[in-house]
Amino acid sequence: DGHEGERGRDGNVSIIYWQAPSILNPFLSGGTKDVESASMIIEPLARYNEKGELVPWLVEEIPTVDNGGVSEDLTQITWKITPGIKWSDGTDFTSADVKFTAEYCMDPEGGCGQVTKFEGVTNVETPDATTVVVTFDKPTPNPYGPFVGGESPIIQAAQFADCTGARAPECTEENFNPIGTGPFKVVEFKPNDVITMEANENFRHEGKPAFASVTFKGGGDATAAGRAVMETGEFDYAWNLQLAPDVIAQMEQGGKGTPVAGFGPLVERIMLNQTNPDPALGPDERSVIRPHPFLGEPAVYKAMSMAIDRPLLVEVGYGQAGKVTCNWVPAPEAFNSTSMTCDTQDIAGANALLDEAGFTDTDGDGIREVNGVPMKILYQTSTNAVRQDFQALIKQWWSEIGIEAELRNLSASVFFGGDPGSPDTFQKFYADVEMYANTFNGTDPQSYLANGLCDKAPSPASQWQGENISRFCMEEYDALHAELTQTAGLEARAEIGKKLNDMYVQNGGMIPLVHRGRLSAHANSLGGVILNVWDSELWNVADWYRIGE
Amino acid sequence: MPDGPAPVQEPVLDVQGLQTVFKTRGGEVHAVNDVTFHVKPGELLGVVGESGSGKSVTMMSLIGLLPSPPADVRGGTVMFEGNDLLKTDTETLRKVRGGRIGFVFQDPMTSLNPVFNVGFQIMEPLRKHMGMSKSAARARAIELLELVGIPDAARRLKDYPHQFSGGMRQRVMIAIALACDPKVLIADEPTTALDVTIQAQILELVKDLREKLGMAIIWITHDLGVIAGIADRVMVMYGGQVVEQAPVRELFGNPQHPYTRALLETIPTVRGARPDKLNVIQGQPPILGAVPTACPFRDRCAFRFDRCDRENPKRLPAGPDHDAACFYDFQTGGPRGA
Amino acid sequence: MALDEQKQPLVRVENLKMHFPIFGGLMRRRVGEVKAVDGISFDVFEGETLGLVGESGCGKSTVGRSVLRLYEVTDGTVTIGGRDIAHAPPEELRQMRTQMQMIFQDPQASLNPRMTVGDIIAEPLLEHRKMSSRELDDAVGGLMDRVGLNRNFAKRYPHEFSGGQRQRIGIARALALSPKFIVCDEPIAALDVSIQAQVVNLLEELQETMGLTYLFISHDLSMVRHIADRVAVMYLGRIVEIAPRDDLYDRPLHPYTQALLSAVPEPDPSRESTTERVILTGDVPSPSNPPQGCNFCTRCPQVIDICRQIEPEFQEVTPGRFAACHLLDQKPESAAKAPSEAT
Amino acid sequence: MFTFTIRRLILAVPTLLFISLVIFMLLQLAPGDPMAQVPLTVPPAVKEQMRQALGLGEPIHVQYLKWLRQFFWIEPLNLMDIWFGTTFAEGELRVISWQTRSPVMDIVAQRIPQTLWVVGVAYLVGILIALPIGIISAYKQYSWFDNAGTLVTMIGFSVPPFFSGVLVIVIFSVGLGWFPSIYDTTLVVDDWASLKKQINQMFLPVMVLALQITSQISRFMRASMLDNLNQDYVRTARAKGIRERGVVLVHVLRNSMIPVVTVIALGIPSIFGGAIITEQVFKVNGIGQLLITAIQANDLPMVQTLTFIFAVLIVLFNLIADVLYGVLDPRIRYD
Amino acid sequence: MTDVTHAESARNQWWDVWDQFKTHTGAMVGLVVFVFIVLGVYIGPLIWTASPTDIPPVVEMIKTRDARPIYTALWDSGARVSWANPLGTDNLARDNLARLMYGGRVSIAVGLTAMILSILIGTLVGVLAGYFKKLDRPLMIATDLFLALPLLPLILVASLLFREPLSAAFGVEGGIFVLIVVLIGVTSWMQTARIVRGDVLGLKEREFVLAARSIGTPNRRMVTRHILPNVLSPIMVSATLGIATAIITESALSFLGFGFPPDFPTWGRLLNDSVDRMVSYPERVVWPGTLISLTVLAVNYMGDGLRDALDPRIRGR
Ligand SMILES: Nc1ncnc2c1ncn2[C@@H]1O[C@H](COP(=O)(O)OP(=O)(O)OP(=O)(O)O)[C@@H](O)[C@H]1O
Ligand SMILES: Nc1ncnc2c1ncn2[C@@H]1O[C@H](COP(=O)(O)OP(=O)(O)OP(=O)(O)O)[C@@H](O)[C@H]1O
Ligand SMILES: [Mg+2]
Ligand SMILES: [Mg+2]
Ligand code: NI
Repeated sequence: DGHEGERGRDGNVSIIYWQAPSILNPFLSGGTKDVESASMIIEPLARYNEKGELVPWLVEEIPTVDNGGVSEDLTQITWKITPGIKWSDGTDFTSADVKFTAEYCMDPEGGCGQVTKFEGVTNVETPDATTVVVTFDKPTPNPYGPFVGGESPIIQAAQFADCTGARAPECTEENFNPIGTGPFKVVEFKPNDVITMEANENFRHEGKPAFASVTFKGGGDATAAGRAVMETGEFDYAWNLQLAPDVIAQMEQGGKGTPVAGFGPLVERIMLNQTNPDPALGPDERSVIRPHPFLGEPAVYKAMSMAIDRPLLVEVGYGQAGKVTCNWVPAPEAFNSTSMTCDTQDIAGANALLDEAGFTDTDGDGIREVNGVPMKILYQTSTNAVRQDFQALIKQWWSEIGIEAELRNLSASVFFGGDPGSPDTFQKFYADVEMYANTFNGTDPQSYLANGLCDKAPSPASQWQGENISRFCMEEYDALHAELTQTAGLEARAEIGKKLNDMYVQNGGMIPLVHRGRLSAHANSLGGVILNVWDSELWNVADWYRIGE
Repeated sequence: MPDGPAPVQEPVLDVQGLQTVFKTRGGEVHAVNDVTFHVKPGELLGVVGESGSGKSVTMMSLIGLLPSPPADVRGGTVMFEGNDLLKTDTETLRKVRGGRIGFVFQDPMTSLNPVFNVGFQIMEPLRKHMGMSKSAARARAIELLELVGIPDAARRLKDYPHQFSGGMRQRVMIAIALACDPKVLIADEPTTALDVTIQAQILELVKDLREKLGMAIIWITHDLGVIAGIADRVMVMYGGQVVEQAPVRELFGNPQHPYTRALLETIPTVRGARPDKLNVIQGQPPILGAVPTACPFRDRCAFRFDRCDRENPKRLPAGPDHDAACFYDFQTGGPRGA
Repeated sequence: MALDEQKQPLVRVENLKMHFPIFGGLMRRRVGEVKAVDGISFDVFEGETLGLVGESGCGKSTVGRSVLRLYEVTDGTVTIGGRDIAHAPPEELRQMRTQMQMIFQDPQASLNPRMTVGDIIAEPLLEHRKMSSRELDDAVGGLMDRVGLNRNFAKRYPHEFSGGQRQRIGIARALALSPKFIVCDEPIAALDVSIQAQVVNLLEELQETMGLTYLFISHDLSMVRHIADRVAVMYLGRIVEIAPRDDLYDRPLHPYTQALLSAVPEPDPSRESTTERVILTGDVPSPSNPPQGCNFCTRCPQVIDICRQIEPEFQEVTPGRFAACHLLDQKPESAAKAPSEAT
Repeated sequence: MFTFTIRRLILAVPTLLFISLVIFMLLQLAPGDPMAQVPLTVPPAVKEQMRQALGLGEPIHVQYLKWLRQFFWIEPLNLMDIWFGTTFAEGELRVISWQTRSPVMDIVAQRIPQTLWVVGVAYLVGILIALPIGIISAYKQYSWFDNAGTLVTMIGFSVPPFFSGVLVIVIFSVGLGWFPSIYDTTLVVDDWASLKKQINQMFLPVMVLALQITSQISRFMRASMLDNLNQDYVRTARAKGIRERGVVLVHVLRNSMIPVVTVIALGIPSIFGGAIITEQVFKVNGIGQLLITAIQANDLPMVQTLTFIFAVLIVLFNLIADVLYGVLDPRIRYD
Repeated sequence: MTDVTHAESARNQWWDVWDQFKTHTGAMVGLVVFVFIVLGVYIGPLIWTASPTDIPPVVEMIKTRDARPIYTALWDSGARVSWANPLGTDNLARDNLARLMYGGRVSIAVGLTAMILSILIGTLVGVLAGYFKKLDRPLMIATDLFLALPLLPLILVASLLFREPLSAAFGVEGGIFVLIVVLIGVTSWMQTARIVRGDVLGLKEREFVLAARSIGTPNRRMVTRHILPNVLSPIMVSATLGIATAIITESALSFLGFGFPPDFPTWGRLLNDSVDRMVSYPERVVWPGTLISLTVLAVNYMGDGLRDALDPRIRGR
């Protein structure tokens, strides 16, 4: 792009996220809003670019077996930090900070939200100020979990020294104002409202960032965010505009901004609860004990999937930003399984399947019964016009196969809030089925596929943390996944990955619906935006600049 | 004080053929019909009549106090200081109100503004009409309160109406009406809401003031006793019309309209003979739906003719400065003028 | 005592007190009381009309209501027909209500605007008599005839009637249970002069035909003179004088009575100018804070020192005439004469 | 008057305590054990500390007392610390939001300015528009002005702000580009330019809110004026020869304002309460938005605190309204 | 008595009220509009039988979705309109007219029942407090308390708390209906109670109540015969205002996500859901918005008229 000049030359850039960040320490929150807002301030050692490739960030190069950065037995990775990097307070960025970050997150009392990133890590060592050696407990073909990607940035040891373990949540000042190496630093953080940032004068790249300050506004709804960028031009960047295609098209006519879409592994899916969410069970047993009264039945979940007209969903909800998919992992291409097709709706087939399996409507009310209990399900999702349309459509189709759905929609900030206190989070899953989209950072789905492991199921014991939302549990799956963790070589890994994908979907873990592109919008005057679906969207905010003038 | 033949004097207020109509949902109400009267300087004109006979409406029509709509003053002239009050511009009329003609209303409890102190309310017309300074107005207000017999006037200026008794509020009302030395004072049943002992105080006060200030007074009441005590001349109203008009002694001694007669007969007294049975005016007052084409009193009248049904009697002379709107002549015992 | 021998007292009121509490201060405690009625006694004889006069706020209505126990009296007894009203238990009281009725001042306010005239008159019958609806209709019709209302109007509403007619409705309601005793609380005050006479005549006529006993409350001294047999004069919660009508009007004993009578305007200009008036100064004191000694001492033209200290006793001055004034104690023989000179 | 005020103040204390109890109990009713609502990422030791502070496990009245202590003792002390640099509240556990892990009061303090700017100004504007409308409507009852006023106020009353808000955004922000659609809470007003900007960004939310407020208050004003226009003292004032303007604006207005002023005073707490929907639509992120997000995130300490602050304000302004009533109306000088 | 006189004099008070009401143009227009709307939403679905929630099969859906109202053909000949959907369809091809009618059913039902509940509570409290001295203080303190409780937060909290138990007891929609109605009812009776109490206190001093007491009418009949009919007009006025408030409150709750489930149309939700497409499909906001406003307006004007009609002073004229 060749936009050069001194740091801060382009004044202010304003970003709107319709979910407001409530904390700037991604280790204490799992929310994308918090992770992405923090990614402008604190950075990982390496991250993924828009193509899903790993790129060095605070290091010289990506360690691999070839360049000797990864040990032959796949149990050790050595990061070489670029010398001369400074924290925004002017102190040196050293390997000690990296080590501290690992300790901070791995502290059992700290309640770290990204603890999965550090899975298998036994030891972090710092032979010198620029070298970090991470040792895993077993061969790890994909050792790029810790310190890679927006979810695992490095925090400053000096700042957080007193905030480890139990004291982590108490450090309001630190959590609201972390010192980082990123292009910006916090001026003021108003939780759930707005973050004001200014350029980090100690940023390692000359002449970057182009903007002197950032206004990061949170709250509201996707429509308003899209409108503010594309129609009124008040904001420069709006995140994740999950809006119907006709609404986006209408906004685009405003002429002030452009929507950008990118396809990552993001899949809109329906998760099927493998546990019993009956409220009568009480908060500690609910969605913990297995099995679900009927969702575990192959005939049931297969029929539910067959009843869905995915092309129609794509057309109604996403248009260009969506594709039909039957897979959990639709990207990267190598991992996209082709064993299943689900392009056509088959209500009759679904009905036949259910009849055959003996789930019939015994009392003539149009709803099938299982052991005398009608097949009624609670179908929840976040509040969002497209999702509500999906809900209405799918409810209709399911009713045609004799399954009644009760719809419920929850504010996105609650649903994805990750607050273990709320009964309405997607993790608690106090419903029979729930619909949302999920994705993973990077191009390797290993840890993403780990979301299907038995021991990843959220429960009171795990403090409702864990990504196995549908509480899927299958020995074979666990075994195959273990094999994946041992396997190197892309082809072999892709083979296993596809198998895992098929296993999960075919055994009723989820009903994939739409392979979604991430759709964000930026102002026409904002240059340098490269939509990255594999990492934080704001990954290259240091390169953004103002066009024209 | 009633006295002998009055010297020929120009009336201060001369009302001719006044006509006032209310437009209501149920149709028009002809509250005042062709009312003609006058007052001379220093004279006290008493107005009596039963409730709804149009006394208040007549007086309020004079100075444009009736809300319009629904009221509509249809006709007549009201000559005051060379102007026809019904035709002048609002600014002149406004100056006349409160400045040249004072008004005292029936209910002293509600006629004063509850949220302003009495001083403000007395001083208001003084400052508006006479352009007095604040201190001059204050001095005058104290003087006025003393004039109407409120002790400790200076201190009481700061009091609010609810801190006064009914009698005292009525005195305050009179003080307000007198503030700008009006030529005419119209008092609409100023003592009806008061007790007899208080009424006696007020009547005494008015007699006093009249001697001191020498203005013309129109005094509305339905208590003939009050009229007898203070009026020079009396006008009797019935059904929106003036039915009889005479000097006070003449009226009481020689009433020429059957309604006046009946009224005088019905009222019991505390002194003198006590009849066994009260005389009664049978029937109800008329409904004022249209301009009457017949005598409004005919349904209740003991001296009714055929003619009463056909024609509304005009006021005809019935003695010196005495006229009555009745076809029956009590002196001759036959039709008047026939 | 001539009257006493012929007639029995139907109503006997002894030392009746009605104090309304006043609340105030930081905790809304009872800080005082309005002594609306402060220890009065009188009898009403069968078939007579006792007039009760006085200025506004002196407690006339309160007396009337207390006598019928529409208020819970503070102290004293009220017996009607030998039965104690003031302390009767609720059910007994309900029975006794048939004996005594009330006619109210404001004919508009005393009729429920949402009930038909027929229903209003029928209400006492419904409460106390078991009647079929046909009987009820007839009874209501009869009552309406009796008070001179067209019985065809039974289905109309009060606002469709004139003031005098409304008062007749109130009277019909009071008569429904054929009571012996009726309290008339200023029944004519709200009516026009020409209508007043109609109502008063009706009341008199009913008294004759039905043998009713009235307590007739009014501040119109001339009407009371017309209708009452005996008259009680109240001032600030106390009765200052009770006397047979003619005695009272011709020779008032109490200075207040004298002033009151002289304040009544005379509807005769020839006599008016000759009348010498006693004009009272000042206002009635507040009943929550009555003056020490005689209640009237603050306005009395003939006040003497003792009046300001000692409360005069209410006593029989001449047979059948009661009054409470220190002047009468001092010169009992001339007391009856002195006022007549003032007239 | 003075004793009245004192008495009302004294009476307000038990009322407030009772209200706080009601709020406390209501939130305690929330499903499950309140400690189960504490994020489980909060480590056990901290949880134990919170448990101590809340008195959980103890009888409910002890819990309540502890809450009272936190709210009425520690928080004010903290405020003093901030103002005077003292250290009274050091080491005491403040009321901590479960969502942001920071003291509730700090966040509330952060939100109050923007709430006051927008909702407060809207209230003022609403009143300033409403009063003349009410006065003229009443004075010219059933005139075209009155009818039009009635129509507009009724529409203002009946159109939900989530519709009117978006409508004005579409018209004025998108269509005409006159005003921003998103409120900038970081704007610091320190010179004319920023003031202009502030006014500019306030315009739409203030307009939407003021429409609602105007609707209500002008109705009250009209009714009150109508009541008073028929009073006898108005006739007296006219008979005194006062100009119509004087009659209406001095005599009638003062009397009519008595009930309206109390209505206005009673509405003031709602300013602090924020206007939840309007704040959402324009992203004002004031108290209302704070409350709604707290409720959504089950942030009990935040909800408890906010609700109770509202209750205090409501009781306070009730009291002020009563006292005002007495001040304005000489007939009701309580004593 | 004869039948003739019966006929002549059998003038029911309600006829007078009606006569007076008829003279109030605004109120009459309001009544007509309200009746029209109510009939439309309750009888309408019997005539216009399209389903508000059913989505047609795929092919058809694609064809029929996002249809414009018939009348757009007047100025835009290219508009996709169809007599099968006179008001057009939404983006899932559901019939707008049917959705409006069903939405109206719920909104009006919520408005009416919440209003009735609030009036019942308000009147009961008001009458008891006004009539029985002993109950006055405690009841008024309770009323003040309710006034002092911040309502919207409480409604939100309560709907969070009781949603599930109620859903279990009354079914999903039933449960939420009960919840919303009860919440609105329980939090909006205070004004009525205050007004009624004030009126009752005044009435108690009126002489006709005294007259009834002197007759020996017991308290129960005193209240039903003399007190209640006379506080009817303020109650009626509160009632009409109450419907409006309830409809609006429901829509606000829907907006905040605490109302009915997303597929259950109410006017408030229809309006809210269509705000995104306000520019392309203005009819989808205009219709529900207009209907809410019209209903509220109509009800308010009716309230105005009723107040006049029930006031004997005005009616007497
Ligand atoms: N605003 C009005 N609308 C309709 N009719 C009215 C209005 N004001 C007065 N009237 C009618 O005008 C007539 C005369 O009323 P007015 O007040 O003059 O009587 P009045 O003689 O003063 O009676 P009172 O002795 O009761 O004061 C009455 O029949 C009354 O009904
Ligand atoms: N319920 C009450 N509570 C407190 N004070 C009362 C009550 N009823 C009457 N009073 C007071 O008692 C006194 C006597 O009142 P009452 O109504 O008996 O006077 P009245 O002689 O009938 O007057 P009026 O001629 O005006 O009807 C008055 O000072 C009044 O203020
Ligand atoms: Mg009059
Ligand atoms: Mg009385
Ligand atoms: Ni018959």
